[in-house]
Amino acid sequence: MGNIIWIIPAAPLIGSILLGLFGARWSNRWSGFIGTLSIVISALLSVAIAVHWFQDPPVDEHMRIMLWRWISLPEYSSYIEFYLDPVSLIMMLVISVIGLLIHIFSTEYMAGEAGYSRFFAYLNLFVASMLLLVLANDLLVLFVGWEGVGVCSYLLVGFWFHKAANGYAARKSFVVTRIADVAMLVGILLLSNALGTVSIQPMLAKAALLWPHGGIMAAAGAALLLIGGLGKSAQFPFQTWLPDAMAGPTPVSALIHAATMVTAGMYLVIRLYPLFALVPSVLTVIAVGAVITILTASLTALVQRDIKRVLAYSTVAQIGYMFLALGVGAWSAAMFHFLTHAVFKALLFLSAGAIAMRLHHEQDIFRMGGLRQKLSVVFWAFLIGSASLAALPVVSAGAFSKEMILASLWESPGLGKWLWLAALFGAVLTATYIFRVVFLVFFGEVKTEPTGHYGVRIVVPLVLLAIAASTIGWLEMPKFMASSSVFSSFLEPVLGHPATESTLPHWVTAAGYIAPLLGVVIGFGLYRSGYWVRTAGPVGQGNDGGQAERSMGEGVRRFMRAGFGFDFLYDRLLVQPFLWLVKILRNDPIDAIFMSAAAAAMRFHGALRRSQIGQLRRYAGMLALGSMAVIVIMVFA
Amino acid sequence: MINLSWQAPASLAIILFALGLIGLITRRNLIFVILSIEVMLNAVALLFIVAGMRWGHPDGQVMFIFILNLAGGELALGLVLLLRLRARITTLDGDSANILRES
Amino acid sequence: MTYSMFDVVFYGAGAFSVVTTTLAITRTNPVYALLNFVMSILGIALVIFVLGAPFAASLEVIVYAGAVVVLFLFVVMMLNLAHLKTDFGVKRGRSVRLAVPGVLVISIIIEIGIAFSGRFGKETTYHIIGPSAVGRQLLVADIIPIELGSMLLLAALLGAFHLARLSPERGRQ
Amino acid sequence: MIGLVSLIQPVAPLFVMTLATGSALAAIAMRRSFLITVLICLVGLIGALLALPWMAHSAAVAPMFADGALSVGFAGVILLTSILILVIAASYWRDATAEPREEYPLLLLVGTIGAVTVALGINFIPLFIGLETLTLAMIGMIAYPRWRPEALEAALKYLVLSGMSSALLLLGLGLVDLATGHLSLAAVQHASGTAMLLLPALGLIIVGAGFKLSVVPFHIWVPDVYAGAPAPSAAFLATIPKIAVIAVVARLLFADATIPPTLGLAMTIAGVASMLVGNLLALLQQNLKRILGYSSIAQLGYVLVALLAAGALGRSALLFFVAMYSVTVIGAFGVLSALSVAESDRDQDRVGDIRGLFWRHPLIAGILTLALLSLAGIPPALGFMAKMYVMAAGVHSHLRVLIATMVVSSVIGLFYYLRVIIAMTQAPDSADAHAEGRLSLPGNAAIGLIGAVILGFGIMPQPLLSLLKAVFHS
Repeated sequence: MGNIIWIIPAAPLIGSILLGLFGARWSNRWSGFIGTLSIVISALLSVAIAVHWFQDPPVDEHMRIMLWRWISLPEYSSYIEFYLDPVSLIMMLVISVIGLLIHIFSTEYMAGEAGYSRFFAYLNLFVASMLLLVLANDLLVLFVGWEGVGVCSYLLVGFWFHKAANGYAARKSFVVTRIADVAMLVGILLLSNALGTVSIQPMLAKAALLWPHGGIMAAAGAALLLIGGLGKSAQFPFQTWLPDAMAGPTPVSALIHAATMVTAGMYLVIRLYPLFALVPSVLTVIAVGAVITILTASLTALVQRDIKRVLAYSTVAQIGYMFLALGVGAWSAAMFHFLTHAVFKALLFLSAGAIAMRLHHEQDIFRMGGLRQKLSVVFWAFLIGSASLAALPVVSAGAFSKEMILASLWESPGLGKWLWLAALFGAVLTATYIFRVVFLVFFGEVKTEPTGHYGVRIVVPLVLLAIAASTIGWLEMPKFMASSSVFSSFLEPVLGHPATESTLPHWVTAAGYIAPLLGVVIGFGLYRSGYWVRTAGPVGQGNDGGQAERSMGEGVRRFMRAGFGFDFLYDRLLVQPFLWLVKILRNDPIDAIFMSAAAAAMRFHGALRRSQIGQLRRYAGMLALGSMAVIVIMVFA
Repeated sequence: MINLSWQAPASLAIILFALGLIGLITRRNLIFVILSIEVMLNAVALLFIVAGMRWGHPDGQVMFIFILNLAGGELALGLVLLLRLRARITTLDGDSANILRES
Repeated sequence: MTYSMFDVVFYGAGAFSVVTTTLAITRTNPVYALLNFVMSILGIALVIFVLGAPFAASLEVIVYAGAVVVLFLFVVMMLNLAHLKTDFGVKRGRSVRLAVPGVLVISIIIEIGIAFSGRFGKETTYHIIGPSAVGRQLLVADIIPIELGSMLLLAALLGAFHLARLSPERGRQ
Repeated sequence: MIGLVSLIQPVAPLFVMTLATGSALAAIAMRRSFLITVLICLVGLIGALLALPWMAHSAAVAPMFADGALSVGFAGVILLTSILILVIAASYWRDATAEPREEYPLLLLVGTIGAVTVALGINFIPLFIGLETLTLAMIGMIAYPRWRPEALEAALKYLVLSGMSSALLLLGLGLVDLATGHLSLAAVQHASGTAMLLLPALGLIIVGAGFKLSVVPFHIWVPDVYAGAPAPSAAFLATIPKIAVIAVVARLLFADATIPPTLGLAMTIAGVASMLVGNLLALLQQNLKRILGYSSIAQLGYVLVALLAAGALGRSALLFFVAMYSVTVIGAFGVLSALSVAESDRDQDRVGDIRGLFWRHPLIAGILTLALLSLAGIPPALGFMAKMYVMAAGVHSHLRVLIATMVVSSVIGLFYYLRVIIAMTQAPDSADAHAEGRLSLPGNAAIGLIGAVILGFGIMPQPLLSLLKAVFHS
């Protein structure tokens, strides 16, 4: 079974090449067909391999499929080789199956767009690169895929290139991740230099053997790779690119910026977890960074006008949860949250795209409303997705994965309780901001009248994803419910036994379930009191909410009227500090660092350019000066 | 008795070379630029003669002949380029031949 | 220290060629410059002769003074350049720029002068290498480079030939 | 007869090419035919390539020529590169029927003779003659479209500046001769440090080599000359003289285990400056030939890293990088010449000209993309592999400053390579309609082959490595 695995990334690659070469001459129908067919092949093969895996797991729970030798240096060699174990199997399944659904969705969503075949060429190329990334057995091959997805992301974010802003967003996402990638490349070189191999499994074995616990080399390698991962996954301090990347078409946001590419950072850490386990300090950094990410991103999501930006910030925050889990060594919890998140976030993005399709590409939630009856399919899809994102108990998949993370946070020593508290608070916020969107978009009076209708290629992916988003959580349930641990026991050969022994106090579990409900209630309360609308902020200002300055008296009045005390509390506790935060973040201090590096390069460019004046005499003079310099070095140095 | 050492003629060659270099860097007129290159090559040729004198080997003169070879070829190409460029560079001002530059 | 006839000729001819070369590169009129250049070449030829290389000296006269300068003069005549007086191109008051190459060249001379004065004593080895020695070297030991030298000339010839030809259809350019 | 063979065999490739030159001249004298001239030149180049192994097994040794595997290998790379350029050039000039174009392949052939001479020579006499033959032939090639003022200006600039650099180089050689009484490379190698005169002499030789390699601070002519030259000539200019000079430098440096510290210092400074300056200058450039020119400055900086990284690793890194560089650069210029019309006033070398190329000629655009990715060192392309090797060699030799610069400059470089790639995917400027060349079959085949090499060996480099090893370590 394993020896056909190369077809899985190769099929989309071939699809992409065909589309690139002949797409311009093909009809849209044919382009869409080829583009989707290639993913169908990958998805079917992935499922077949997975089924086969369950029936007859390979020896040692992994497969290595070597294709050919890629690099051979005296010190080390690198092979083009695929490595399949439960972790990469799950990643592969998610990428190909969700990728397929999004491709199907796109064939209808992108109809009528210029560059239809180009879109599918890029999207296929992306899937191929992503599959290469997860299947790679070797850090260098992984890096190839890593760069490949980066380039595809760049191309797809800038897909509508005639708008200057899109080009800017594409460039920004590329520059920011690229800076992180350089750190990662340095890390890979460091590891290869120190350990003599970049093949992941031997490398990890060697690292565990040679390096002491908490050693400086391990810390440096892990930290450098982590920077690469943080960049790709849009975690603090690299989070700035993801919201801007929403300039791309919505299916792209669903596939790349929600389900797959942005989780590559998490995958990297999981793949290399024995290395990270060597250095608890790096793990602590991950956890603290994740908390910062979760809280800032969730707060920001709370005041966005643009539905896609809300989802983008929520993606940042949810990946923050995955990193938080990684930070306390709860590898399988992170994986599980990745799985559920991929499903429900793809669902949410596709729903948002479906809404926009019918509302003349309107993305402002304050210009929507009352869509519950008009777009009932999308309403249910979005609601299920939101429930899952908010982690509403029992009915949603997200609840199980988030609960798993919370439990492992509580049980982890040291900072664990504090992390748990922060994560719990984040859960409240999550529910609040997503249900803010739900209420504003689907309830109330109709503000923009929908037009058109949905075809089957829109509805089927939504329905399938919605079913998955509410049921996939049953793979892993807490002991007191059903004692189902299919997921973690599947991953056990790789990641070891999960730390969650059911010794949790009941109130901790209960808190985890109540927090989202509380969030929904807050969201509803503030919706009813009209708080959201009043604090909507100026139109078109993406990350600029919370303009409302309220007097004490008014706050008290609204407290009485709405019957919820949270409004005032919320304003004082969250909005005011948040306004302060927004003021800082508006100027994007982290962004400024990246941009100043670019500006410095430009400065040098300008200065050097002036030397190319075009005059022969001047050139001769410069040549003479250069010769002088060399002679001086030779004679006097 | 001849007591000429090699330092004096070698210095002469270096001085001539330097003069050529000065001409090359300072003159605008392309005729003079090419003339300066000839001066430099000529000076180097002299240096090889001096080397031949010092060591008593004919290699110096062989190199001299090759340098003449080069000087002739380069001169022919340079002058024919000047003829071609004449239409554009009316005063043969090297500074005005700057279509190719960073705009 | 007594100076021989050779020394006198060498220093005289050397000084003469330095002066005439300086004149050649500073004239504004190309014709005068070329005449000075011929003078300088004759001086250098004398120096080469004194240094014991009669063959090279005659080549210097024949090729440089005979061919190179004449070619120059042809072009100057064809371009009718004699009346064009292009100066150094340095505006008055900005002669600082002239100082740059001056400093540069002087420092090159100083550097090489330092190198010259290094560890060498005054040597008075003196060899006369006649035409037959040069000829043997050229045609026996250096036969391959000589053939390659013809390739060098061919390259120049091809280029010059192509560039100088009138364009058949585009007319004169 | 035996005498003749022993005379010819050590320089067999030169002999074959000279023979071809003579035949081509005779053919032109009888009847001007572009096709016949190209074919004769092609036969000459291929014959020379085939003659290389025969030469390598020669019992006799020509007095001023090397027979080491390194030189033979570099000569092979030069010949292969020349063959590719000849095919591309033939397709470029194919339609320029109003002008005599038979001299162009001849100039290319003569230039290659010069380059092979440089690669094989161990004495300053052939080195110098070869270098100057190459230079004069290149001046003819640059100015060949004499109806373009840019080409003439570029040729003039190159003539004057290379004349100056040759004079400086000759001064250095003269000083070596004066100091040691020998004109062989060995004189420099073994006498270094014994005579004061040799230090400035060595410096001047570095100037001469640096000019041909176009490393900072001798890079100043590169963009102007590349931009003015027709695309095939620019391809020649960017590869052949550089490979030839690298061959000489490599022979000098690899012969001894250690590099003299002053030389190392000069090369390190030049390398760091080249990488940074080349990449920074290209940032906002709108002319593709200038971009490639600046890029070549940076690439030569990487070559210096490989040259400085001593040992077997550095050696194979250098060979790999040079092979990658020449293939890639020819690919890029080949695409430009395929798109250009020789008789027009300029080549299709603006970024605006290739806007939307992906939708007009996807294959050509794909190859240009591959070439640019290769220059940028992005994975699927051969350039990534080559850069990897150079970096590994550098890390191995503890060239920290150079490696750090390499990393930083790679990031800067990415920006402009990607800018060009993006331009190819954008909608074309409709206002700027222009004549685009028709593509010829042999030209396309050559470019296609290059594309296949860049991608194929990028993914599966083992065969190329084995080939290089077989050639150079035999």
